[in-house]
Amino acid sequence: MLRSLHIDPQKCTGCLQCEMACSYENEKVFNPAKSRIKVFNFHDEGRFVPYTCTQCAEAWCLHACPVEAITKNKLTGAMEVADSVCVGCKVCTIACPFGTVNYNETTGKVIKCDLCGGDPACAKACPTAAITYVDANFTGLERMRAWAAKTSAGARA
Amino acid sequence: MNRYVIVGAGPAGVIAAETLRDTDPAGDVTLIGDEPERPYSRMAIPYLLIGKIGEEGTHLRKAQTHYDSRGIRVLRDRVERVDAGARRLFLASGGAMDYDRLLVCTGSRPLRPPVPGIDLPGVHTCWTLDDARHIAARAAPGARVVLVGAGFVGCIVLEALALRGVHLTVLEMGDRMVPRMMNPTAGGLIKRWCEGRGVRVLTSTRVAAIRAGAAAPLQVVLDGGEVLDADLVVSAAGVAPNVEFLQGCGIDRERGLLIDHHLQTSVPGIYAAGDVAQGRDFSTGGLEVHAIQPTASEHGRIAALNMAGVPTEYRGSFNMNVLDTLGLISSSFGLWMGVPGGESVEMVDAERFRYLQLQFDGERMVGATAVGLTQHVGVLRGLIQGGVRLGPWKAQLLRDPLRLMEAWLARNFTAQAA
Amino acid sequence: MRVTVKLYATLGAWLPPGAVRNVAPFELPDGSSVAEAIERLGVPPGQVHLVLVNGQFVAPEARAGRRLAADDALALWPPVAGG
Amino acid sequence: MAWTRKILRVNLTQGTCTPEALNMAWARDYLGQRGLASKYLAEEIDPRVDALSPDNKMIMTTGPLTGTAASTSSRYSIVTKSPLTGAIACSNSGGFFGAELKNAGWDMIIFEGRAPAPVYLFLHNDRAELLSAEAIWGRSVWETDHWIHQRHQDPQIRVAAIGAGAEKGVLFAAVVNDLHRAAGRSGVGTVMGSKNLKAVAIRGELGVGNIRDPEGFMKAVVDAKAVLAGNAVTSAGLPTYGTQVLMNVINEMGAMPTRNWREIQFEGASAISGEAMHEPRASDCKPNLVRNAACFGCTIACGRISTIDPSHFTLRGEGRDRYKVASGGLEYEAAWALGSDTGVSDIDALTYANFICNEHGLDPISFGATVAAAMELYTMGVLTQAHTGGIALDFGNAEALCTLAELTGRGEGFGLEIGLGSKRLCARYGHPELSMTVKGQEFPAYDARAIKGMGLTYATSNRGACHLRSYTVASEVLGIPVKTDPLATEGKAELVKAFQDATAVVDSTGLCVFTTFAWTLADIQPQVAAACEGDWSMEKLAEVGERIWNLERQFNLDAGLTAADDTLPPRLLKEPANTGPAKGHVNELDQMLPEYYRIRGWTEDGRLKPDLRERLGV
Repeated sequence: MLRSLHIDPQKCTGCLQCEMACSYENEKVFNPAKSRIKVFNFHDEGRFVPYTCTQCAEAWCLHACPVEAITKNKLTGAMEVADSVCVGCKVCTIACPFGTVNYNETTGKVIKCDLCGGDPACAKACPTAAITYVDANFTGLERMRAWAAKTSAGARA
Repeated sequence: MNRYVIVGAGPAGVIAAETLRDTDPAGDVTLIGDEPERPYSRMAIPYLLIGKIGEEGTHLRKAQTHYDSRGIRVLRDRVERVDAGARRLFLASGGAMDYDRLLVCTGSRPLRPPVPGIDLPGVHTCWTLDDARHIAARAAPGARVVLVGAGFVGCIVLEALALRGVHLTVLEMGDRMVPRMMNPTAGGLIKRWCEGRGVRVLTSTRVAAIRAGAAAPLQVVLDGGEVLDADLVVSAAGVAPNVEFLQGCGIDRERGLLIDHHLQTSVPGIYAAGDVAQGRDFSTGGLEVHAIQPTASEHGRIAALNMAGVPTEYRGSFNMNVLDTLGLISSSFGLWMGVPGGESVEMVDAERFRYLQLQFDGERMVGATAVGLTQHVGVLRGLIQGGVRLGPWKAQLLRDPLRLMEAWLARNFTAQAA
Repeated sequence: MRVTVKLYATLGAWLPPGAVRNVAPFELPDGSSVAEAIERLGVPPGQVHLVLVNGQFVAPEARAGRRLAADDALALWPPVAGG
Repeated sequence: MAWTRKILRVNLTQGTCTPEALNMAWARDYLGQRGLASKYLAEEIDPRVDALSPDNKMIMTTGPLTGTAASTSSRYSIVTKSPLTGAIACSNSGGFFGAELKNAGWDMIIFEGRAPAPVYLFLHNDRAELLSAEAIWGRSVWETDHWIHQRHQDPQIRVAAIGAGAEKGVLFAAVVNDLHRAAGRSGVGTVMGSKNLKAVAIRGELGVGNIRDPEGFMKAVVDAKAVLAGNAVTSAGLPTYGTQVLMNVINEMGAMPTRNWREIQFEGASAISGEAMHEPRASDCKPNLVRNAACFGCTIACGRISTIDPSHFTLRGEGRDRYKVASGGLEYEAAWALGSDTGVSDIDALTYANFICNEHGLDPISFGATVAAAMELYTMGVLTQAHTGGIALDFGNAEALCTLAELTGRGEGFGLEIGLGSKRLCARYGHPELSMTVKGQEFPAYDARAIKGMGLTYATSNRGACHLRSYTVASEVLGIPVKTDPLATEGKAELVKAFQDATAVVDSTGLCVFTTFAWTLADIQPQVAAACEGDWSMEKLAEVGERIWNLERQFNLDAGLTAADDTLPPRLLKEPANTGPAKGHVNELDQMLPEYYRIRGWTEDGRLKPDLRERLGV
């Protein structure tokens, strides 16, 4: 069964455990600046919103890649960047309308959420279940995808 | 069984072939390219030049059997002529081929500016893998290289040349670097950055002539009279679409082949995609050539859907670019030059080479330019192309333009999720 | 007899009717113990951590033996801490 | 490792920023943060130096676990000599600033000298610059934060700053980071102001990676997080009600200092409690509390984000927009000092006064307590409206409280007298006995007549009256880790010493002391041991805690403090409590202090015996 990250901003306290778990899992360092999930802070409203790639059906990043460095993992449904193939052209970083593919200047490659291969570290680290890894049929993902489709450059048939 | 022929084996062609195969499993799909290599990406050439990847790293699809296993016939050949009435095309190798649907995605080729000496040995364009091999042979560390043109393509080549350790001089006719992507402030920042890294940049400068020299293999004479010694001259001065083989087909064209909402040209059965096509621009509603990878891939996909009988309307390509000039990363989106009566906001941090400007039309963002910013820049596309009504966030962005993601989330994501 | 019960923090969910700011009057049979009062309030005993009668601490093991008198104030908390 | 092993030394007089290596020998003896920075301070300044002179130094310091995935890894401290107490000061703050400093690659920043003109430090990874703060001198912390973000155009920058009060010598000025997290106590902000240092702005992108045993560390972190998640206090009580859950507890047990400690229970307590913060208000049907919020890495999330009732008097008039948004809400100590101690039971007035303390960088405990002392002086007729500039300083006057917060924050009018703190204010008006302070620092929210161990805690605290040096309330009231009788004096000396030493360790790790409602040192030790090189056994940690305490004590003795300063105001020693279970009780400090000195290994006049000094290397 396909699973996806489900984010409930109402539960987020802004602790950034997800960012540390992500950067540790992927970069072996506790460094929010290198996290693939990011918590945005609406200070004046007292609101925190974690946000990362929705692994959208459009896969803008995948289609924009000139060298087939981004592929879909059939088991997890995640769009994954193959470091050995990525040339660092950054086209995917501007192609993704969600702003969730980012360039890593240290490595000269791009980074994005790959669901940690099916066991996302951010969800495990979240103390309030604001980030969970759930059955993809759970409503949230479909809503996000519906939105993604709405912005699609090529409209649906 | 439908016979599909795709002319041009760049990204638009390959994606179209794959989409046709997926959409019409019974169809006959032929992809014709005139270069000897397996289909590759020009975008990757600069990275080949600096040795970051080998030639196979430029290939659009890595698996050797990719095309065969999908039943996509790849022909190494050149199309000489098309008889649109008979739906038949003629190949350089002598054969002819009938088609039901034809997709033209032959891209463009570099223009050779009308400058005396432009054809001398040692003067190269940087377009094909073959060009790259020639440049690599001459651009040894310490070599004197003159790059003519600091547009988008020129700047990408600039990066690769400078990283090879050559003595580089860049000439640009316009008053700034990347004039068609960056405004004067942003272009100026990029110029100052490049100069700080040892590249000589001469803007508002034309080449009067190139000649064989004594002290150096080549001499580049500037319009002001200065003469530059060079071991290599690289010309990156604009491109022209590859459409000559369509003479007589009666396809309407301006700067490229004009295409409709379904990416069909004025001649039924002939579609166009990628750099060769002049199609719907999302931002202006007019017809523009957007010679960028994402447009090529979207064109390819949607043209293929239409060719396979799945009517799919194209909402328009979105003009955007991202550029890396010696580590300074810049990007531009949509109507970055603004619209009449629109509002804008600008953040300039010249000391740290950071810049952001946003253009608004009413409560929607319509364009943007960013320099020195690499995180979450894609959301500029989302905000602009999504036509996001910013509401109170417009005022927020006018005060604090960097809160783009917050604007996006506040106006979309949380409203959706909440 | 009538006592005053004060149920704070998450125990507020078990306040009897008529509560104002976590405080309510509560009828108990004369001579009821603290433990019996807790039972009558319906608060799960496992959630009751801190018990004060008229401000004085009643240890868990003393709850069954500690008798309440009319007008006593019985205050209950789940595990809490702060500072 | 875990330490970055790098210190930034900022000489404000010279305008230089110089990196240097961390003294690892000291790190092995003092761990980090509070302990290690205290060692640096003790080694580098003369303890007798005027706290507000350029010869004092101010150290911003992280712990080895700051910025890691350990829960509550947000903490940093400011260590300096206090202008309020003349003793060593160590003020601890959470939020995100400390982790940002660590992420920028630094264990600590040592500020020395005094800038010739106002400056702020901008630190972006390795790049440190002192930039002019002329444009923001005299402005509030919130205005400064905004200005720096506008100037540098990076929403990710974390700022710690002082307000105008600190510049003008308000002696309990705080350093506020992330808009509403504060290194609040002992006037560390005043020291920063005396150095012409307006703010420190940091962007750190290097990360914290040098963990000795990463796998072991992650396992220890996961285990420890599970303990917090499994404990009702840290998983439910604190997130839901914050520290304010204590308001009704302490009042019910009769330990709630009220109206400058004349009384011991406050009739308005329930109206300003954590429970009250959840109640919908009449005007907009919204509660005071918007949500709970975490500091960096914290899986407890006790922070309060609040709004003021839109119909409240504090929001009327021009220029109030910045108070109409959600911001840092009431903590227990602030609600007590601003509320119970002044007799004000208007929760919106307290929330506003708390916003103002955050905006202008005031310690709300010292501020509220000093207002309470002034109110008593006013009630006695010693202070009049001629002194206060027309403010009627009656107990319970919410408008007076709010006005004084504004005046003190800006360093104007009678606010400058409040800014002297309770000790100097009461002395100035001839009633030093009315100052509820130890070593010149105002008390927090637990009456020592009803919680005896807190009397010893206050009297012996190395930074003046304070609950965060040995929070025996945990044991005496809440039963953590074991319940002791709050009205008994027996065993309290030992309890206080144990809490003092353990807290010194926690304060030196980079972790938050609130974890200890669920954790013991046995939960912290595996995290430290996996992260840091060297021996970090339980025994070693206990020794480090004791060493830190004695180092601080020695600093104070060298600064001129004596056993005579280890005392309480006469009100606590002689005026019996008037209500509640403690009715008739005073604090019997004289029964506890000699025993405390003895088990500390100190002489009868409170000095370290030679064998202790030798054993600890102090």
